[in-house]
Amino acid sequence: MSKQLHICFKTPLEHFTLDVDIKIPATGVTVLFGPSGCGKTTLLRCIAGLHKAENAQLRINDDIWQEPASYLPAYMRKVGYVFQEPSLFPHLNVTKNLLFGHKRAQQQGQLSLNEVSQLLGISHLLQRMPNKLSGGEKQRVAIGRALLSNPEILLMDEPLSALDYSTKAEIIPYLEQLHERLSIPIVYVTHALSEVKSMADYIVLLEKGKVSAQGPLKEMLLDLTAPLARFSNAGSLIDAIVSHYDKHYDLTEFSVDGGTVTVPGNIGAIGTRKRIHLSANHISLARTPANDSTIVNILPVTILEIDQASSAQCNVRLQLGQDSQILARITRRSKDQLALSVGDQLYAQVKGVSLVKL
Amino acid sequence: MSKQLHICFKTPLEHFTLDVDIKIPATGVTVLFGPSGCGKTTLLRCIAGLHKAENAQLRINDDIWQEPASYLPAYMRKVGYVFQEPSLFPHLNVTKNLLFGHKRAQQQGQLSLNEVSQLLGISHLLQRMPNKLSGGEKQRVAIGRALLSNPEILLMDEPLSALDYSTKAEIIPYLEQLHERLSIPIVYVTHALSEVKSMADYIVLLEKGKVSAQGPLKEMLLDLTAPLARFSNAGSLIDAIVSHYDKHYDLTEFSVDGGTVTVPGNIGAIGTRKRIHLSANHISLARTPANDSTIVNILPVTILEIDQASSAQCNVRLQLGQDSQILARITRRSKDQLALSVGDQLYAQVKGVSLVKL
Amino acid sequence: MLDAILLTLKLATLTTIILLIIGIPLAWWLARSRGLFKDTIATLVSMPLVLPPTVLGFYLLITLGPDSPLGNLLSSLFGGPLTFTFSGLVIGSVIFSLPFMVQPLRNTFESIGNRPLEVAATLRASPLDTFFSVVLPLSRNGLLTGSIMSFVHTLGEFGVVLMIGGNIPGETKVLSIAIYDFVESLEWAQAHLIAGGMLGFSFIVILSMTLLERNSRKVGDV
Amino acid sequence: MLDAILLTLKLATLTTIILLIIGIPLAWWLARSRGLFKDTIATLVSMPLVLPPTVLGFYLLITLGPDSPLGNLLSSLFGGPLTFTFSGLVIGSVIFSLPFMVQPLRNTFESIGNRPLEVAATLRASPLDTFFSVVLPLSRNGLLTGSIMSFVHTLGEFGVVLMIGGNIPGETKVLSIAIYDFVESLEWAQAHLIAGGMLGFSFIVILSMTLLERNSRKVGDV
Amino acid sequence: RIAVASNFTTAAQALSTAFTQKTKHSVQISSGSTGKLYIQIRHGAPFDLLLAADMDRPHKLYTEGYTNTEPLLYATGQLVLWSRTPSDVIDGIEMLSNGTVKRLAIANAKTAPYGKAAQEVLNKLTATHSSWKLIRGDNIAQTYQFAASGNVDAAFVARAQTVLNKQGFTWLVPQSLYSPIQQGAILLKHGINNPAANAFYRFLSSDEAKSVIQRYGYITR
Ligand SMILES: Nc1ncnc2c1ncn2[C@@H]1O[C@H](COP(=O)(O)OP(=O)(O)OP(=O)(O)O)[C@@H](O)[C@H]1O
Ligand SMILES: Nc1ncnc2c1ncn2[C@@H]1O[C@H](COP(=O)(O)OP(=O)(O)OP(=O)(O)O)[C@@H](O)[C@H]1O
Ligand SMILES: [Mg+2]
Ligand SMILES: [Mg+2]
Repeated sequence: MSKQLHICFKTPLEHFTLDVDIKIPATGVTVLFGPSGCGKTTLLRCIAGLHKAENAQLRINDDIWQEPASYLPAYMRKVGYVFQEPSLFPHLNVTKNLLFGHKRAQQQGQLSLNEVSQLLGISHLLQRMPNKLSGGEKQRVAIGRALLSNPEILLMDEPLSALDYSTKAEIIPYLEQLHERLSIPIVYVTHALSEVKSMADYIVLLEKGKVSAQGPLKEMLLDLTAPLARFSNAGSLIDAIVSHYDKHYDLTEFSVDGGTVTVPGNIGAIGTRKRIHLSANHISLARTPANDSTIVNILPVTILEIDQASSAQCNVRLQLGQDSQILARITRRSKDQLALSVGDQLYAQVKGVSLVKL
Repeated sequence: MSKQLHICFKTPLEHFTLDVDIKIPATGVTVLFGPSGCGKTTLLRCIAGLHKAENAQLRINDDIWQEPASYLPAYMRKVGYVFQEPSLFPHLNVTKNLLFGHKRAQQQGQLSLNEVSQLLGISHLLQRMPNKLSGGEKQRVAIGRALLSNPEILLMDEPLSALDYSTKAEIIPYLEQLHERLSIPIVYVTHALSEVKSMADYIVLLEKGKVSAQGPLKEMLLDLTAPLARFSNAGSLIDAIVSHYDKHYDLTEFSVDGGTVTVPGNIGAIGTRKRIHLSANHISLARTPANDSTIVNILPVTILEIDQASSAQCNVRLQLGQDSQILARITRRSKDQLALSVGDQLYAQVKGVSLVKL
Repeated sequence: MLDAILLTLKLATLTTIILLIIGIPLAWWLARSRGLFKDTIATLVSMPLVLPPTVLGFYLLITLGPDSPLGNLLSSLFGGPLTFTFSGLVIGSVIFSLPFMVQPLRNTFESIGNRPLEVAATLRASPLDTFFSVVLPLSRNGLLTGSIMSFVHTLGEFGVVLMIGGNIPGETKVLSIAIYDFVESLEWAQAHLIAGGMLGFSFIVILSMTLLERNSRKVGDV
Repeated sequence: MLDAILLTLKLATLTTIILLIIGIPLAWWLARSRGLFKDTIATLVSMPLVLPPTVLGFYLLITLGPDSPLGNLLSSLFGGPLTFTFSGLVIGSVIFSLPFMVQPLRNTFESIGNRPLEVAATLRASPLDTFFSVVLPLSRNGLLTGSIMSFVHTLGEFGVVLMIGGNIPGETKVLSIAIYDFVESLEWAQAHLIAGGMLGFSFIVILSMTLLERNSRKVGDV
Repeated sequence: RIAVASNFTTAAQALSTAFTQKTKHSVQISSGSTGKLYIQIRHGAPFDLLLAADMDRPHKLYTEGYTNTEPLLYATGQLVLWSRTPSDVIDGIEMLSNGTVKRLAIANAKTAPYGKAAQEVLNKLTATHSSWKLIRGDNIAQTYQFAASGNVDAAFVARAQTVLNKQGFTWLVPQSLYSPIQQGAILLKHGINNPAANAFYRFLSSDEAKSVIQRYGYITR
């Protein structure tokens, strides 16, 4: 009971009512996902205490932040909030913006100005005023400011949408580690599936103010009836342990439940645990393993379930090894041509492998 | 000479100088691409006349908008500008915001309020004030407002970054069509590679204020030394014509140079011309075509060039049919195992097919 | 008495209108330009406040009088001297209340920032168009404050008015002078009456203007 | 004369400081709250402008004088009547100049909007902390305008001052009264001198305050 | 502390200089319109002595108990018609009727004694009064300013204001045309125990004081 966030808010919006009552894990990243205007920002504002919902219950671990009868004002809630629009203080330069919350934190956090600004690539901007920054630079400063305020929970409203690919690629792993190092929960709003799959531990899908689905990412991905599996870039996660590094070809071999998967680059020492995302679109199924192709990863699987995702395509849930499951998306025609049915033993040829957080 | 935009600006920024001198086609979408803070927004502002660069030359087709000696003020330049931050007029409701530029356009454009607001999914918001809109809603109104001002050139600064996947998926094709229907050029800033490949005709890569590479998307994608091919989601484009629609399986067959490609869904009437993006990561090469697998698209190809993209991976440029080229990314080990070399005839097994604009 | 009331209202209204006409462009210029020159002008605008009204009136009397070239010029333009006429009163009030109109307007204009102007320019609104369709609507606050302060200040002003007006019933004898006269001549009951009336009237006018403005405005924070 | 100069500066400075202390919280409250009550108070704040200064002074005299309960109360608090003392002058000036401080401040406060306050709250700044570290720095414009207008207005004010101060050299005879006296007693050369001095001095003070503020401010549009 | 009606300020200063030389008592002069001074005294102004511009208000103060002594008539003002531009005309009545005066200033008849007197003069002259426009100054000083700055052609002012200024045209209005402008002084309760105030009060009736007062254009008894 204690290591949980209980988030319950009911508040009328313009066209519908935000009505959320969820319990999410108090560790890891919870991604809030949903169409534009569905109430994500409003929910974050409720949690931060910026929007006062009448009917509310908010518990962060054992602390009660809000109940119908009591209300902890925003400034006493230890949140780090990254707003959707860059919201730097125009009268303070970058350093002072960054330190604004830092100075006011009761205990000093584990992060230093130096570390954060280096990571976010804003060290050369420290003396600038906000009106001399580009959009992405502002957003990075805002992220740094929230991190430095030593929060107990991090609320991030599309923090990376203004950032370019490589900056994102640098910041995401850092954010991933962050919640481990600081062991604080992160509630993260994003539209980018790439951010979902690389960061999320837990997913909450919001639609018109209501929670339409929620659960751990791994389960949500495999639930063929849940909305995630219908997305064009559906996929699945499997646990993996580094088993070998081929120095010559710079390839790391992972042992996964039921086989091995090879990934470019030197990922980590042998024995390192990782999580791998397999994109459903990029898995093909074959009755025999191809051996004259460049497909590196071929895994023996068994069909568990076939679900028609659209009139043209099927999602196929596959058993991998003992305890793992993966998702493949194939055309209905291929299914018929290969006469696939539940229980068939096949080879999954995997092209779309990406490493994600543990 | 006439159907070209000549964009030449030199203006000092905080840490470097924006120094751009490019000629881009006067039709189609030019994507400005580059890391945060490299000067993209500043360049758009120069084009719109919001930032006065001293050393400048700006010709839109035959019109001279700016020269060292003459300067057309911003309000006389027929641009539609979508700002990076939502910038609605706070004192006007959505309808009046949308019509602000519409009313002031000398000639009425071909777009109507109704059409635009329906497409952008903001019809239910028309009477609202901007402060009652979510981030994504604001941005959609801003896009609509720019479209309705009947511009001769559309400047869009990360217009879609605040939007969710499905809204994006609706708006992108519309934007794609738009420049055809209105036959106006679009200069588009984005960090999202998915937007690049689905929208761009021409790409300009900016780095610290300088153009590091530029060219038509198709060529840029295939140029193994150019930065685009190094991105993790590099790919290539081929032209395709709808040749058959399989009603039973809801699959559309395209004939492409050197083979056929099948895509889910009913794409268009037979004979419709489309462009297809093949993701390099999701193409595997095989010496023999697999026939017991769910891989639908298999194309005969010849190796033209092999370039080592990283210590683990190679980019392989392939000849397809008579005149087309595609890109595949494989591990170096696979290359060695299959002993691939230039001139080899292979089968490209394609999983990652996506339709993009013509 | 009715004379004086009407005259006062006419003076205050006219002064406010003229101040809007002069003050808006002046404040806009002050808000948008930079440099020592503009700071100098900005400072000059507050100067009418420094001198006691009677003294200001005295100098106006000299400036508008027959001894000064300006006075002569205006005199020939208006077909007669301006001192001791309603027109003269208006000029004095306008000068005296100028800072009350310009300062709030300027602050509001400055707080609008560049972005709305840039947006308007990209939507083909000329600077003038932008000013009327964007800047002024976004400046309701400052316009209201400036108008109320100018109006009220003109109501209550009497030093200048007394000096260059000459207390001519029906032409330059406004309420503030009337009430002053009553106080000085110890007719306090009358004074209380007018004072109460002025206060009540202004209170109602200002409050209803404020409420009207609030109602018609649906703009919140951006 | 030096007496009068020092007295005037003391009065204007003290009035401005007191007005800042009273005006800032009042303006903040007016800017942040809603409803009829606040609109009523907002309107009341402009009321001191409606009455001619002498008349306002007259009522202050009555209110603070020995005939009124308030006057008696204050009299016992301050150990003597407030009328015809410097303290009385300060009270009068504060009341009279209140609108000049409150109105610009309120406008500036309103133009800040909610967002900076929300951001500050999420960064653990208490409302008070936010007020000092965010709101006030963002309101420099309004603070400057309010202070300049109050200061200058107090310099130039004389109706109220004359009435409740009683023109006592060294205690309540400020420059504005001195110059008024000179004008009235036909010593115009003297009057010109003081008027010129006051104008010059205020001009320099205001201009340098403005320049200082501009320089220390690097904030542009957000 | 002496409260002095504005029109008498200059004379009062001369008086106080003389007084100080004689008695070594120092004098503080606060000037204001008689009406204002009256209000202030009623509301506790710390004045010891009032030199008013009329007899009414000193009398009022006396009947209202702000003083124990009857008002002392210390000076009688003289009304003059003054114009900045010298004129060939000697007689003011003629000047007023021959059309050269288009704007005529008088002090406020309601609050200023000289205004009241001027009004009386004008009333008596109704027969001849013609085309001028009447401008009212708030007090006698303002009225003089109107004329001195050339904004009016002529003004009824105090003789005290013109004695120091020999320029222009001055016509001493015959006493018969207006009731005397008697200025009263009273020793206020506040000053009863102040020796300096008492001394000054007595000094007012001395010949020395009278000659000073006369020098400033007043008649003394
Ligand atoms: N007003 C300004 N004055 C001076 N320098 C500025 C100003 N605005 C931005 N800069 C600097 O100029 C550079 C380019 O800014 P610009 O806004 O064009 O970047 P951008 O490419 O749009 O970045 P982003 O993707 O983060 O929006 C940045 O280094 C920025 O810090
Ligand atoms: N201040 C407000 N008052 C009333 N309704 C509002 C307000 N702000 C937003 N809304 C409405 O509430 C709904 C939810 O808004 P919210 O900002 O939470 O959406 P969101 O999920 O964050 O969307 P986006 O992805 O576009 O940012 C929207 O329909 C919006 O129009
Ligand atoms: Mg949002
Ligand atoms: Mg930018």
